[in-house]
Amino acid sequence: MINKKVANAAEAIQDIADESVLLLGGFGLCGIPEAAIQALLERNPKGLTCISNNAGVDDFGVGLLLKKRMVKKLIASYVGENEEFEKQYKAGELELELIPQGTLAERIRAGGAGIPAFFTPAGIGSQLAEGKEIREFDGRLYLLERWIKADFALIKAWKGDTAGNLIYRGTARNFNPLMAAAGKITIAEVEELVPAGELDPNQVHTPGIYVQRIFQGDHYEKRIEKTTISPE
Amino acid sequence: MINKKVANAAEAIQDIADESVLLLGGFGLCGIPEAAIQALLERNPKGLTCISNNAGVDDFGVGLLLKKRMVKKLIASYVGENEEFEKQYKAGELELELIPQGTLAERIRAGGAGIPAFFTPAGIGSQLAEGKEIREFDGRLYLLERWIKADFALIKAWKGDTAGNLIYRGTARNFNPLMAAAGKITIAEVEELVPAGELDPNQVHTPGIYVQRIFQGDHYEKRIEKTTISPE
Amino acid sequence: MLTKEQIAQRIAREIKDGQYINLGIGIPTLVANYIPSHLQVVLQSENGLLGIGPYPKQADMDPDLVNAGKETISMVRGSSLFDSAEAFAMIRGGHIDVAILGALELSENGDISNWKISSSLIKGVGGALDLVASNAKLFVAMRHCHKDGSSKLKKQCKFPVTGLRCVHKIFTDLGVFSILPEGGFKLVEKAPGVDLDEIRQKTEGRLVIKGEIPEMTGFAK
Amino acid sequence: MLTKEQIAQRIAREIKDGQYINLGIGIPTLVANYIPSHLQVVLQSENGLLGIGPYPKQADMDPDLVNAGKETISMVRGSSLFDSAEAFAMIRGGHIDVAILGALELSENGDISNWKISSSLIKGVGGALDLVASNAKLFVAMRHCHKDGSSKLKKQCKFPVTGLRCVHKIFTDLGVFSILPEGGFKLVEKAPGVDLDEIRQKTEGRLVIKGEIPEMTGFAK
Repeated sequence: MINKKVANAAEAIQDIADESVLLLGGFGLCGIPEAAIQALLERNPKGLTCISNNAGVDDFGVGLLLKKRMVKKLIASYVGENEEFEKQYKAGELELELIPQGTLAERIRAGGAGIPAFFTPAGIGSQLAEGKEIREFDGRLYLLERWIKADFALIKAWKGDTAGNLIYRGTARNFNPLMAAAGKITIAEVEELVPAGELDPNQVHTPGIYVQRIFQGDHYEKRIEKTTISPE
Repeated sequence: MINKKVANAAEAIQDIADESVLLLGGFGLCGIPEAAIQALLERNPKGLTCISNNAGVDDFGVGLLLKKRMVKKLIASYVGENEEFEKQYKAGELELELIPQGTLAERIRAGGAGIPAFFTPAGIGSQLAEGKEIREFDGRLYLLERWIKADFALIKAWKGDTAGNLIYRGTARNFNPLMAAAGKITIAEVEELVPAGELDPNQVHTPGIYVQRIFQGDHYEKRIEKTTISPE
Repeated sequence: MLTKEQIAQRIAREIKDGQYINLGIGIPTLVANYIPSHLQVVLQSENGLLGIGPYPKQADMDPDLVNAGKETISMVRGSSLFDSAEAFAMIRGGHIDVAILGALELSENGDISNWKISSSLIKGVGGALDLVASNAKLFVAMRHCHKDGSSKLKKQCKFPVTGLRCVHKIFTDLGVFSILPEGGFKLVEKAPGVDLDEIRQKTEGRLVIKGEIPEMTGFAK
Repeated sequence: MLTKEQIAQRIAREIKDGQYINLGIGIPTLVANYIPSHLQVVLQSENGLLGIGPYPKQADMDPDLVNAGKETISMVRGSSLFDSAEAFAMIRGGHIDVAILGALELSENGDISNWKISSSLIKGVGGALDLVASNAKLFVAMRHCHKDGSSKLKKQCKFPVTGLRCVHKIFTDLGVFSILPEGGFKLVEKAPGVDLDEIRQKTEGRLVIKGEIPEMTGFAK
């Protein structure tokens, strides 16, 4: 097996440069690449294009990159939880491309799967259809959407092995597997890194072929965005 | 949870009628819906369209349906192991549509995922491109391919629960998960059926939503097509 | 006039045995609390879960288990987890039977607006456009009027449209409405204590009231 | 002239550390036996496995574990299993570095024919069309001539074409060839004991022989 292990987040992201296009896994603050984001803040590349379902919050996740003015353009489906984003966007300092969540997921999946374009019904009749090709199939209208790929994908899994195989946990899976396949260089961080051969091949969610670098993160905060509990 | 359990194969396939379009899981003889095929032989509907990666062999798998002249049309990627098929095809008694394996897989995946059409590079320059729309993206040519859906999908998994959740084993997974999503009525047979809640949600390969009926098969022959062993 | 909880209670009566349901953020999320326990239904969360359970006990709270509103949740027995592409494949592919969403506005021909972007308000689109474009039966839960008193049931949507001719039934604090094939909001039921004139007055689009309109009853206190 | 095993041995020398490789049926399958053990490479089976191991011992044979040729196999440590859509997503998406395939014929501009359908021979297409359309480096392993003695290295393919301008290197019983950008088979190495005239005579397409052509050496007995 091919060994993808690197020492730490800093080593993993050392060649992310100004103007890089990044995919960042996670939904809200769930399943985000905490350690890679932290290392990226230290490295401080500018003019990044970040593709992520959300923009994080002001002091966690992608929001940290926004706050440090490292992001030129954001491609996302929902950015409602981030005031810093709103400020920069209103000031014209940040580009935004909003994509329906399912279309975003499918465009990234297409990028990884070598499908340059596909048709989807989502967005027909809406502002987001403007300028896009519309075609009818079996009496229904669909939009043509293109694949999304990136220079780097930063993803987070629960367990991983040195061959790059990944297993996610709960709803922290979300965009991570699709992004793994759509990054030219995919950097996976895991809570537990084991030698190749210790994960059951039948339970692997992301095959190692999609992962170029893997490291075990030190400490995961896993911040909860909205605490909701049932009475005891 | 919704209970999808039915008593047996005969009950599961009782409404498969003449002229039905069927998806049949499996690669070669690996991971095929043995019990459903057996029940189908007894029910004996005619004029079926069978979509399956292979045609089985003369006395196992889809080959059994061919032999009993239940099949009008076969949609497959490779039919080389089946003499009965060749005989009927040459006599003009059977229609054949050959599709590259990856395109077949993706068309079925598209059917389940609500993508009516997509572009793929496979087949450009070949006979199989005839009559298909060709378009250039980023300097490369691609073919437009349509989704595949069916009246019924007959699939085989290793373990399943009454909610229809499925786990496959080894390379017996192959086309089964994609077909599960592309059947209007998906009939899953499993080697072991457990109550809902006994499978780890994180390890489910096919979510129960795609499965309308599930039953435990009695006895699996799991015939091996080519026995290849290393010397002791 | 119904409370948010009562709107949710009323919608819950539409749920049928064996359905897969996606609940949007806001009132739709509350519907889960009122689904009769004898019904076997499954709630999907488009961030990757089939089988949403109740909010967890404090001790069971898991940051790796949230719903589409980013709230901590639990899973019921028989759940399954998957990625975002699969979650929307389910939606787009017509596997979800019912989607319950909020809306900013509706038009009398069944168009829906449920997101907007402007210099003064940026939130995003989330999964709403995928849900309204799916084959799911679309139920809308919302207040009948905006805060300024203007009607959300319009002739045409003023906000950008999210989906065309896709709404099946509308549940507001004033009543339940269906969309007529030829266009128009057909009043199906009215909220307790609301008179028809109020509904007429607060509905900007074409309103159709035919025959006796039953009043909703039986709300849990 | 090389044996099938020797062709496989020669191709194995092209394999580089860290590559993901798809081996077709026939001679390509044999390549696995000759990959130097110090190289870390992973073999993909397009029916859903990364990490093909050797044929199993009799006692370990598992009907749920076969390769794309339907042969029983084993898995190496660090393997992963997946479905057919994912398997071809890997191929189509450019994640496989090298594909080694057989062929019926090649044209001098790098087109390949590796399937045919006619009233007298029906086999199917399998995954070959997806593999030749991927971004993988495409190595072709085949006999130099058909059984009737006619050349498989043609000006133009007579059989239906499977992929256009996709072949990187060709390994036959007579030698190793690359495809020139302007068209033509460039002889890179010749098999032991084969003289250049034989290669000239058996190559129908444009053949380019420049300078001294090294002879292959070092085959395992």
